[in-house]
Amino acid sequence: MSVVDLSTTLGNAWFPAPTFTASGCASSGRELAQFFNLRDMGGVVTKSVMMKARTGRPTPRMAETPSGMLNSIGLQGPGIDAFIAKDIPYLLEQKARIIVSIAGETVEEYSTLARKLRSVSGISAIEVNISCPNVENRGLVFACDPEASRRVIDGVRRTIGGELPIIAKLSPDVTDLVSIARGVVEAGADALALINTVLGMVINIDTMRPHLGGKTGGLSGPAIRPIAVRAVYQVHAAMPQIPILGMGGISSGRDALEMIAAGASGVSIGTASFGNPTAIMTIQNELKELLAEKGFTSLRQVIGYAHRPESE
Amino acid sequence: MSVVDLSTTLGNAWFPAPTFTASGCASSGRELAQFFNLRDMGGVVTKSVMMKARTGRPTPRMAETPSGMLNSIGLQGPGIDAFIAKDIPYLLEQKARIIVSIAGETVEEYSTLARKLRSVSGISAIEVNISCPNVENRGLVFACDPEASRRVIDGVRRTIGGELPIIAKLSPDVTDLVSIARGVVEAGADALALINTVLGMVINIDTMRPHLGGKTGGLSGPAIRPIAVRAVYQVHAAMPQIPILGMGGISSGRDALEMIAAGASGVSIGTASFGNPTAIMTIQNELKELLAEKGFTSLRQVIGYAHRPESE
Amino acid sequence: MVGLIMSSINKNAAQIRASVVSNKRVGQYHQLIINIGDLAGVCKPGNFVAINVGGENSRMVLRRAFAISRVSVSATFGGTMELIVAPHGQGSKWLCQQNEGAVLDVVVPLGKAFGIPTEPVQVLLVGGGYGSAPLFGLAETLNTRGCRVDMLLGASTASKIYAPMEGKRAVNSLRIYTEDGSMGQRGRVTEPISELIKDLNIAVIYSCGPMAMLSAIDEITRGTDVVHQCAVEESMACGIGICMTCVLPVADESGNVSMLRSCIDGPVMDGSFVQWDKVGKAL
Amino acid sequence: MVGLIMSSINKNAAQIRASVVSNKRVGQYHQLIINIGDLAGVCKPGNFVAINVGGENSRMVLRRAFAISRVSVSATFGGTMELIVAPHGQGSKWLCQQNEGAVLDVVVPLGKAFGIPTEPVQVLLVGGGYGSAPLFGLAETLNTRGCRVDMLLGASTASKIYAPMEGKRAVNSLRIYTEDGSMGQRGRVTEPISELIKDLNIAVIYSCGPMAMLSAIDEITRGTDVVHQCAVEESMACGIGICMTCVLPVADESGNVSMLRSCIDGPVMDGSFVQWDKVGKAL
Ligand SMILES: Cc1cc2nc3c(=O)[nH]c(=O)nc-3n(C[C@H](O)[C@H](O)[C@H](O)COP(=O)(O)OP(=O)(O)OC[C@H]3O[C@@H](n4cnc5c(N)ncnc54)[C@H](O)[C@@H]3O)c2cc1C
Ligand SMILES: Cc1cc2nc3c(=O)[nH]c(=O)nc-3n(C[C@H](O)[C@H](O)[C@H](O)COP(=O)(O)OP(=O)(O)OC[C@H]3O[C@@H](n4cnc5c(N)ncnc54)[C@H](O)[C@@H]3O)c2cc1C
Ligand SMILES: Cc1cc2nc3c(=O)[nH]c(=O)nc-3n(C[C@H](O)[C@H](O)[C@H](O)COP(=O)(O)O)c2cc1C
Ligand SMILES: Cc1cc2nc3c(=O)[nH]c(=O)nc-3n(C[C@H](O)[C@H](O)[C@H](O)COP(=O)(O)O)c2cc1C
Ligand code: FES
Ligand code: FES
Repeated sequence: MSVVDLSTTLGNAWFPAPTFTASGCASSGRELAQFFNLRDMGGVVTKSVMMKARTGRPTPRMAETPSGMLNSIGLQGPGIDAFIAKDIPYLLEQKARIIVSIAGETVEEYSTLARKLRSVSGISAIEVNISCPNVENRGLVFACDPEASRRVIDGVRRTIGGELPIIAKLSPDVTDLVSIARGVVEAGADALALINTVLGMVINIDTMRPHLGGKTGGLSGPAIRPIAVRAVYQVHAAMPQIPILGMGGISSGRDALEMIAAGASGVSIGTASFGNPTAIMTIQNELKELLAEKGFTSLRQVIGYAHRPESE
Repeated sequence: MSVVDLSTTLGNAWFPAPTFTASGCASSGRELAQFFNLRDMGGVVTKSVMMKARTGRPTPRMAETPSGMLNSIGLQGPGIDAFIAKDIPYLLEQKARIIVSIAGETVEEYSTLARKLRSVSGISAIEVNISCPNVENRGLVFACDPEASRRVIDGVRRTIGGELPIIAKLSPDVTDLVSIARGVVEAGADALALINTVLGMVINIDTMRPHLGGKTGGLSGPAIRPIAVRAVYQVHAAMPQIPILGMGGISSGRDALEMIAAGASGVSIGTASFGNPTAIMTIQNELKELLAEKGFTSLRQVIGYAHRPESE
Repeated sequence: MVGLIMSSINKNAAQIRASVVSNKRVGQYHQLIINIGDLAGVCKPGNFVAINVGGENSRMVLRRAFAISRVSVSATFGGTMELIVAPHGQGSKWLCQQNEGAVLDVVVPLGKAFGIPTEPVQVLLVGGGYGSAPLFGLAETLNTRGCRVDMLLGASTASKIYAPMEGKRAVNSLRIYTEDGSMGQRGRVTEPISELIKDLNIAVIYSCGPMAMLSAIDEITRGTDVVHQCAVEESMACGIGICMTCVLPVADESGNVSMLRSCIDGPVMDGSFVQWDKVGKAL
Repeated sequence: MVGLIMSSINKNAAQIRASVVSNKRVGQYHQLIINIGDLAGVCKPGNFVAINVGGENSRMVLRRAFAISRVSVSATFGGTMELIVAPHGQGSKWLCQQNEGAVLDVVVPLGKAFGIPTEPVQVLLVGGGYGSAPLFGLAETLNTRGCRVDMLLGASTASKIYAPMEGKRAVNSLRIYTEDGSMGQRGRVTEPISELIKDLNIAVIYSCGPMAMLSAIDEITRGTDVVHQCAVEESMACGIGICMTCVLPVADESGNVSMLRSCIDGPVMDGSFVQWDKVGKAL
């Protein structure tokens, strides 16, 4: 087999492979390390961390759906200080590349999180999860509000300085994804993460009530892949120079290639890891083989390939 | 088995059962009549008809996706005059109850379609498919634009008079579905149809280009059911008095009950009929059995049941 | 031009549970014999079936279409049909794994059958890959009508030629073409057609195979008196005429082109009406 | 309180392809014997496995968890494990249809095992429905430690009582309760516990079954010196600690309650730390 260069970049961060965990789908990394070496993939995107420890939503927190699942975890986590103290050192020890995902309830909280991370060394990038309710604006999700999205990213950019790449993670539950993407890029995002889960609900036919403790939940898995591919394609068409971390239902090398051809520079894998602890490594290997079969020598050659005219 | 009253109403239109074809998923009705009597289900929702005959989008027009499919038909059809001359008489002859779906490219076109239908007798209701590009506003889909949505429904309401129920069919691809729903209800819609397909894309890994001739397509089938249930639940919570025709991935009696408990007064079945020509009748029978098993004597008892407090 | 008897569509179609009688590998294909009882009696050459794939918990929501290769009625199994299936993607691979006794959900028979000449004429059958499957059953029917049947089969390589021994009895001559020369002559199955039309005084060509092959045959027959009955293969979501995904641009007698459903206005179509250059384009 | 040896988690877990050795109906359950080779040697009572369901084209994306009922090493099959599966929804029904020779994708062994007493004491095992499955293997282990093991099993009806003949050898006494009185005594399995604790001088209760049963046992042991080792069952999306769906409110030594993952900080937990009244509520 010919050698394929799988390396990629997101902003000024370089990764030897384009495969990442999806935020919230790898906990602190320790649990997956039981099944493979964390340093063998592109990198770990950590669970979105908030200022304070959170216990999250009541159970049940999940429902399986056709080719997908709903979750309503509610950002359970230890809070930024414990995270920096415990999780970062572990990941560094494993020689994993780290993208830290942050989440806040106010514009200010995002900036504060960024300030805490500024002095932590060994982080490759920050993913800003703006699919959170904005407590200052009737709980309206930041990512659904162009102005609030911008302000969050602007605040993080100012705090963090010019070094660390900022990846803004957007929600697909919006009328005009491209305009939200443009807004956060103007506000200083170096890259975009697409897509977060799609809002859904399952009603339990036994109780005749919403199944999840949190009533609604986020839909993920192969069911949403066509929505994710469309989102990545649309945004890459509008801003081909902005790197995208694509995700949503990727569970094979074929799926990863589809997302990359749509315009992603890297892919995150979430739900697939629940069904298969070694999914990320399998996907990485399959992707490499597929590229080789098709005669490509580097990943870069296929990023956004689907946008080329038919004749090429 | 005890007798269960399956009858339901959408505005002032009465139906003996809550099961309908989904627009665009039963052609003119003739093709399904090969497999069961059209009068045995709630009613036929016809393919969205436009003013003029249309040839639709180039092929390939479909791609199968995990637990779903994409389509890009592009509203191929014979135009309103041929439709009134040929399809309506056939359906009346079959004693099917008819909901006519209309689609336009301008606010004016919707009104003109309504005018043509006003004098046609034997129609139970009009479904207004506003998930179409508005040629007067950069092709922005009506259903994604609160103001345009209102204006379409307002025009149809004025033209059609007060008799025939108007069902406004909305797209889930919006930031704030409830506000769009409120707008069309204020403008005169008697009922709502939720949800139209979700915008998606599949990239063909052989050609490395978008698979569909129309590039993007509409995602339907079980994959989107949690999105549809959430949409119906949200809108019913906001406007419990407005009847909803629920759809999106319904393929069993269990699925239909889920949608009805979320707040739907009736259900449309689309993609399931492609996999199973008798799906609608099977779903209707399963629903009846489920209701009987649970001790309900009428469908009306379960509409919106999931909104009741746990204690009831 | 010769007159053809056309059958009306889907009048006999039914959705049944049908069990697999046998599953045999033939070259790169699987030959599946499926018990369909009395429905075997109403299947005509050119009809197809639509089968649910993947079982109960399948993520595949759409049926797959397969041409009926042959039907027969035997004392042991009652009415059966034969399918020739290429293990291509996930649905066909699943089907190729179904063994004796497996029960399938089948809608059968579907679509327009091949038109049969009203008088005994010389006909040429052209098959590409598994497209040859329905041609052997057709050959038998044509034979009983007194037609002289010659056949051309083509594929990329030998293992993709499907030409069962019994089937050959109904044909007067059979020539095989492979692109790699591993069986029969090296080349494309369409190469000899022009000459054969003249030499054998062909009145009707029946074809089944890739769209490119059908379109190449149309180019050859265009402007001649030869009738071209081709079985097209477009992606089908429903197979029964309700989804409009399977359309092809087809002209009517007065030249107006419309998008016809290949499942219900086909799969057999008159090749001269199909607008081959407009396939896959917006009209 | 008695001391317990706790095992550390998932150190030995591996993802393997494992074949079904046998599948037998036992009352309303299926007893599945699955070949897991050398991994059988590292499975402890209370561990569970996570299995892919539905096959290659499955629309079910999540694994299903099953308690390991017993492991054994035989000359013919190497290491095997036994599962007791209730055909409940689509995933478990699929599993119950897998026969000898079927190959499963299994992650094994997972989770925290039952803590084993450091000294020979009197213990009571309480099982509800298929929850009895892991208790027989546990009974054997406890026996070898010199513990006296008594057992209570309960279910709604006789066919939901799982109590294999061989299993009973390891227990000193076995009492069965069914709600409809179709086997053993009519009533709930929790009814005699208070008395037994006193009469038999029980040091540890091991329980596995519905959450309502576990919580009822906690109420009985609360304030006593009896240790309650219970195997909880929460919906699990991943089974390996990466999704946070399977959490339960559990207090630590100083009374701080946090949401612990029952897959990795369980399924076996100390019942007195679980905040039963807060399960399913926001903290
Ligand atoms: C009228 C008709 C007759 C056919 N007869 C045969 C036959 O006799 N033997 C045989 O092996 N196959 C036949 N096919 C093709 C067959 O229906 C399947 O499309 C093919 O087996 C690939 O499906 P898959 O699930 O393996 O692939 P997948 O890639 O999983 O298919 C995904 C979807 O794309 C569609 N699709 C993929 N390839 C094709 C294609 N070439 N043509 C149309 N749709 C496609 C599938 O139907 C399916 O809906 C026929 C198709 C039609 C329309
Ligand atoms: C640690 C643990 C041990 C278990 N041991 C056994 C066992 O020994 N024997 C046995 O028959 N079952 C056991 N179960 C339950 C089993 O994992 C499945 O949940 C159950 O078989 C239902 O799955 P299904 O696919 O049939 O139902 P579905 O309704 O299709 O399940 C849909 C989803 O809901 C989850 N779910 C449904 N019911 C339950 C439940 N009662 N508890 C947890 N999750 C649920 C499923 O895991 C699945 O993800 C255990 C569960 C856990 C967490
Ligand atoms: C259980 C679960 C927890 C998640 N938690 C987070 C989170 O903390 N932060 C975040 O940005 N996204 C979170 N997500 C979304 C994923 O990162 C990802 O965007 C989404 O699941 C789509 O990818 P997938 O289909 O591969 O899972 C979560 C998803 C799941 C399923
Ligand atoms: C092939 C196809 C064609 C459709 N055409 C129309 C249409 O003409 N008008 C319309 O309002 N909706 C149309 N829809 C959307 C359906 O009516 C329905 O809203 C959607 O498919 C979700 O339901 P389902 O999952 O049961 O298919 C179409 C859907 C499909 C799959
Ligand atoms: S396949 Fe649906 S109309 Fe032809
Ligand atoms: S099941 Fe995923 S963390 Fe426990």
